[in-house]
Amino acid sequence: MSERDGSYVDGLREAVLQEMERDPSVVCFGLDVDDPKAIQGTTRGLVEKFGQGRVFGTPLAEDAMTGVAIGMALAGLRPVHVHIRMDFLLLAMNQLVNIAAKSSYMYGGSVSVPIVVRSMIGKSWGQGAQHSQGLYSYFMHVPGLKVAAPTNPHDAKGCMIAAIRDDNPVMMVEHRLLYPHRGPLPEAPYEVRPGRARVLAQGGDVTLVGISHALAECLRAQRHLADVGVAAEVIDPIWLAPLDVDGIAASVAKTGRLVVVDNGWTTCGASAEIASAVLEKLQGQRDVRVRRLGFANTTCPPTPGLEALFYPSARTIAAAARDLVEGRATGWLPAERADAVEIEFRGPF
Amino acid sequence: MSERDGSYVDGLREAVLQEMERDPSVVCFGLDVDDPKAIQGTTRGLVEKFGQGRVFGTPLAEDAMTGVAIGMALAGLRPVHVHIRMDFLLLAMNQLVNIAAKSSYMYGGSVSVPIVVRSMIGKSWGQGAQHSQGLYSYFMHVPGLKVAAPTNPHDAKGCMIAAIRDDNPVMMVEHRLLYPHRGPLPEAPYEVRPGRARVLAQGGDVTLVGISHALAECLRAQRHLADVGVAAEVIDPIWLAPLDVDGIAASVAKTGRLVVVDNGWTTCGASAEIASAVLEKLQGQRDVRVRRLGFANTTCPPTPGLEALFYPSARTIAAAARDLVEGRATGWLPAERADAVEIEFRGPF
Amino acid sequence: MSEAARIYRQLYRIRRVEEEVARVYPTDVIKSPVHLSIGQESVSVGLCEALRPEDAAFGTYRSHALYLAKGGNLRAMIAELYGKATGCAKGKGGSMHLVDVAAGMFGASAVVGTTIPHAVGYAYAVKLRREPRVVLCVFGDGATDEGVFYESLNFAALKRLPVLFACENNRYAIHTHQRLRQHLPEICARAAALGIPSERIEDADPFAIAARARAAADAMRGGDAGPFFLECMTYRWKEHVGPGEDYALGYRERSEAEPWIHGDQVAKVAAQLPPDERARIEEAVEAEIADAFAFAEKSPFPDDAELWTDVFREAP
Amino acid sequence: MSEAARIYRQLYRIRRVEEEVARVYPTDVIKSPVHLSIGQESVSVGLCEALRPEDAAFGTYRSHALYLAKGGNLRAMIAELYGKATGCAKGKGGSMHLVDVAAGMFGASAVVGTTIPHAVGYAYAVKLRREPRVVLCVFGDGATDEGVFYESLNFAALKRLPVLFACENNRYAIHTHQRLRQHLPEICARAAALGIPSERIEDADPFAIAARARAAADAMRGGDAGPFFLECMTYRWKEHVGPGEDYALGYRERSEAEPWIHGDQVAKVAAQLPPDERARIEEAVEAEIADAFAFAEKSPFPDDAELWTDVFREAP
Ligand SMILES: Cc1ncc(C[n+]2csc(CCOP(=O)(O)OP(=O)(O)O)c2C)c(N)n1
Ligand SMILES: Cc1ncc(C[n+]2csc(CCOP(=O)(O)OP(=O)(O)O)c2C)c(N)n1
Ligand SMILES: [Mg+2]
Ligand SMILES: [Mg+2]
Repeated sequence: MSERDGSYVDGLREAVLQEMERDPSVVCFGLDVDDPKAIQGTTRGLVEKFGQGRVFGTPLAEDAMTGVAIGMALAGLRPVHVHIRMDFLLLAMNQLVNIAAKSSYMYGGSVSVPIVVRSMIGKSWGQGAQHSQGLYSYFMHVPGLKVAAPTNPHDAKGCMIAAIRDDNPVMMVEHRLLYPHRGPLPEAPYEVRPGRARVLAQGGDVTLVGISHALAECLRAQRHLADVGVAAEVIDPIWLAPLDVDGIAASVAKTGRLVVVDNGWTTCGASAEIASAVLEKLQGQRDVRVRRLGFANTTCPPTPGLEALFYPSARTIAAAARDLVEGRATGWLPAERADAVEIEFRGPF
Repeated sequence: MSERDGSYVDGLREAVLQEMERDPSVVCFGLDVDDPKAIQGTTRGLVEKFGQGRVFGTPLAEDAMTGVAIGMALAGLRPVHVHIRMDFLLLAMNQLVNIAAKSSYMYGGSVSVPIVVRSMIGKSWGQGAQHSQGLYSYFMHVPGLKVAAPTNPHDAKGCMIAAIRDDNPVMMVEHRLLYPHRGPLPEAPYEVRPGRARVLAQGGDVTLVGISHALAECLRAQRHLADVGVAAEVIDPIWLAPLDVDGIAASVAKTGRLVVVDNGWTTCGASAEIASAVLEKLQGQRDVRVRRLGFANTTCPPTPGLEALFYPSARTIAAAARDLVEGRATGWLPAERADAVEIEFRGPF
Repeated sequence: MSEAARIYRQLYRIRRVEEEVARVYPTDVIKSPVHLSIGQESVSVGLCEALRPEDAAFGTYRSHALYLAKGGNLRAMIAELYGKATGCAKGKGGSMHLVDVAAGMFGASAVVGTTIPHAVGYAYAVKLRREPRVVLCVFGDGATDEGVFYESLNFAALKRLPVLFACENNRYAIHTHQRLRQHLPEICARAAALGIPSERIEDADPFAIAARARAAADAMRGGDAGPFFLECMTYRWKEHVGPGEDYALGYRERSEAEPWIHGDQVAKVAAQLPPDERARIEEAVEAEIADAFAFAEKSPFPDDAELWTDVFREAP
Repeated sequence: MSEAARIYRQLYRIRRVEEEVARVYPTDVIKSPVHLSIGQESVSVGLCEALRPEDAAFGTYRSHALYLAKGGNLRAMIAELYGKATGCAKGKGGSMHLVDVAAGMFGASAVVGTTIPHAVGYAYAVKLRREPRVVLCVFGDGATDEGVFYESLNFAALKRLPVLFACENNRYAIHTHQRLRQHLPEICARAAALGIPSERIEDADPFAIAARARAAADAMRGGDAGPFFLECMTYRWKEHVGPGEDYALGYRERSEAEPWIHGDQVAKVAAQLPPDERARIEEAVEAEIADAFAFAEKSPFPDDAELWTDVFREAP
């Protein structure tokens, strides 16, 4: 039986569609979910199928609408709340951190808040200061929230289904540049639950952990590294909270070298957590060398040259990994290769 | 000349008072700054001295009032915006992260946003889920914000003056339990600027870094450790952003062991950052053992027994440090000692 | 029971529970902040008189009155204040986070304004499922400063949701008077501008509140009438947080309180009842309260392991 | 210059600048999102006609018109869109973050509603220093859904601040009509309920807008008159973001646009001028625009080192 192919967009859409068919308590809303662009197609067809009661656009009110989602959940619904930019979640932090994350605990287990919050990270085409942030470390920081950052169509669908079925608040981190990516996409519903990172390429010299879209860069970096005889193991954590520290540590126990590539800032970021958790775990067992890569420690500039410098790329990741392996600044930077360039995103948005 | 003594509250109040005298562009506002309790006395007397134009209470509107502070700063004022709980800053994240942190950069250096945001962390007396959080790692994460967490009256005053004079947004992290602490407090204005951590006790066996009120626990832990022959070096980072990684690393280069004790959660927290930054810096030079301590990875419970377990204490810090030094689980937990107990906080609040 | 008897029982019970809380507080058996409703009881009582058991209510950190009026378990409330394992939140919530799902008493939050959208979301679910229920959303005048208040009302109005918004206006947010926070102190006009019919009740009369609330609730049950907004003027007799009085602080005069104390609704309703009926009610309530405090007193504190439970709802 | 000539010059200049932006956009010289004001120019032009150079203005990601009307530098704007080092934000802001401090054009932000409190804070400073200046605060109808809008207006009303709030109501937030976001589409009533006098202008006539704005601004200058709220109805001709049209998307009909296109204020004001005066204005503007695009074209991109500057304002 040949596997079906589909895009990341297809995975997200199908997950919500199938869960809404299965479970009448699932509802989906957010700014523009029902507009002609349907969140880049990820909510296409839902309103036609399930009606305006279960699928609806909202006023601009990130704070209250997050609270509305929580109230729905308290009443037994399973809301999927969609945001076109993760940056806008900064308006919803009070509801997410002070309420959603804490309700189960502070009400002594008598309630649960099964909400799913989808949000997109933008990159390239001059998204600029306020349309480019990967702020998921904020959600990892707080006990009571789960965080998924799937990197391929299969996991987009599986994580979304797992998120909807989870009895706890789950943040779905979706990188806009992954949306057109295609890959195997099984038709029948399935869950990709938290707990297990995935090894995507095996190698004994260095472990590359790539978060969200940074994983795609790590996979390209792995090919650059192979060209110079460095064997990189590439790991996709898939879920950031709970995080599979053991899985990552097992790889690092083998390679002794860890490069964490994040799609956000490094200071107090996911890369700081992964690096320190792995080092705490392996200390006394294995001498480990580590490198964190992420956004430049600046605001994201829209002008193309600076924007390119702002992000780690396959080439800068490969260079950093090789330096770590050789234990010195080699000065090497791989040449561009035609088969390792991201499909360019072209505007207006 | 004998040094003057004063409390942490005195330090905060005097700093704002002296700066307001010196510079007519300094204003101070926030919920309840002008009420009879005057933010535990830290804003006492300001409105009488400087009038209601420069000192005023506000409506409950954390989001807008943060934006108002930014607008004032754009017009040349230097606002000090006060919050009685850091937890409420979750309502102000959009203005802090999307605007205050980014304005200088995204307007190409043509503006600056010299605001100071004061907020308090609560602890004990059943403050519970939403009145206990130390969320400063959120501010450390984002380029463009500075973060101070002074732990004694001298630094409370000096950091506050430095913050007000700084041309950038500065977050002042103030732990409620530190407010009654007394110590040397020079009368003439002075600045405690970012850049230099302070070594408070010297020792060669282990480095204890304590953040905010956790520093007080580390100082007590150091005495417990001395009782069993373990010499701890205790470091106060004072400023969390920018962070003096070199200063901390210099100590760890000597001791080879680092315990970071935070007043917040560890996942993606300040302790993750300090641990990984120090390890990155010392790798290849020195084998380092590390331990992070912070809030239990749960929501803060108000019931006294669980609340006590939620926080690291002098005794649990000492135990963890000794285990790290001995490289094994010793099972040791020091006995309570009368000279190493925090002054108890009694309610209502 | 007559309406007056029912209302009196509620008023007296809440007043006496809080007086007991205030009485024991200095002994430190309650080691967490308490925000008393003494003086404000008639608002929650009047509102809940209009509700059915299956209706839901959302409140604030000052929700002892609402919790009890809505039918929350008294033993579990006192045990919660004492931080005991038998508390309504197992000691993990405290006075500011009272909950009793069986009684329809949801979320009370310490962050001002935060439960307003919860009530709206709950009402969305109720309407989607065409249930003939309503949701009561109680908050203070301070909450009407916050942006989330407007966003929530706007959405409730847009979707014609069955929410009874009730602002308990005691004129103060901590020590700051409404006039220092709002240029026009017309909260009803704010609701009206968003498309929500509104009305103010000046004297905290529980019968008037009940009547207005019942009419509004019954009109919106199961239909498209949409939300209603009630502003109930009232007065807090005690300090903002804690068991004492605070007239000495200087932010308000005792003379401002006096009309409210003279017009005390507990006493007023008491006077409407025959003395023997009143005595029977009071006796039963006193026994219940004594039992609840004794229950809390002798209940165990949570085990240490409880620190780690309930962070996540585990899969069944 | 007559008022008509002044207004026409502004209208024509903004229209033509944006048409040029739309024309070059498909060549990818501008590699970032652009939100055009074509069709809405008269609102910013009318408002700014009421301002003095020393007054301040705050806008949104859709602020090409406001920036130019307020006197922002054209060369620096086009260079900014091109991502050049000579841009008004050195290429670090882009079209959504136009700034020209010398012209009093502050903060334009990509997050809806966020600059509203900045205008209020700026006005607080102006009032504290007793300066005879006013602050213009421009935002869309979508922003009036957001909580920060209410919080900001409440504070401006409370402190009687010299802010002229101006809602550019084009009826849409991206593709969502106001009626799908607000039960009552009476934005002026919302401002009025907070204590801010308000007025709606239906036809985007720049002379009417200027007259009303000038009266309001002059009344509040240096005094205690407090804020004023203007709702200016208008219409966006192009897609929400980008250079094209979007009637084919299906969320609106071209027929809805037609009255606005027929009543185009640029053409209307043009018709009021003698042909030779009009020609002189147009010629001068065309030369200026050609110069600005040439300037942007030949300006250098920022050096790599610029990535790291301006994160913090360094001490002098
Ligand atoms: C968002 C937020 N800001 C500030 C506070 C601090 N605070 C606690 S209670 C309170 C007063 C609220 O007043 P109101 O809503 O009128 O309720 P009342 O206490 O009068 O019942 C304030 C400002 C808070 N808890 N949450
Ligand atoms: C807080 C926030 N939520 C959502 C968005 C996405 N968004 C960008 S523009 C826009 C529409 C805003 O409409 P309006 O305020 O009427 O301005 P207009 O585009 O019509 O000029 C939305 C929803 C955003 N930028 N910020
Ligand atoms: Mg009140
Ligand atoms: Mg609009």
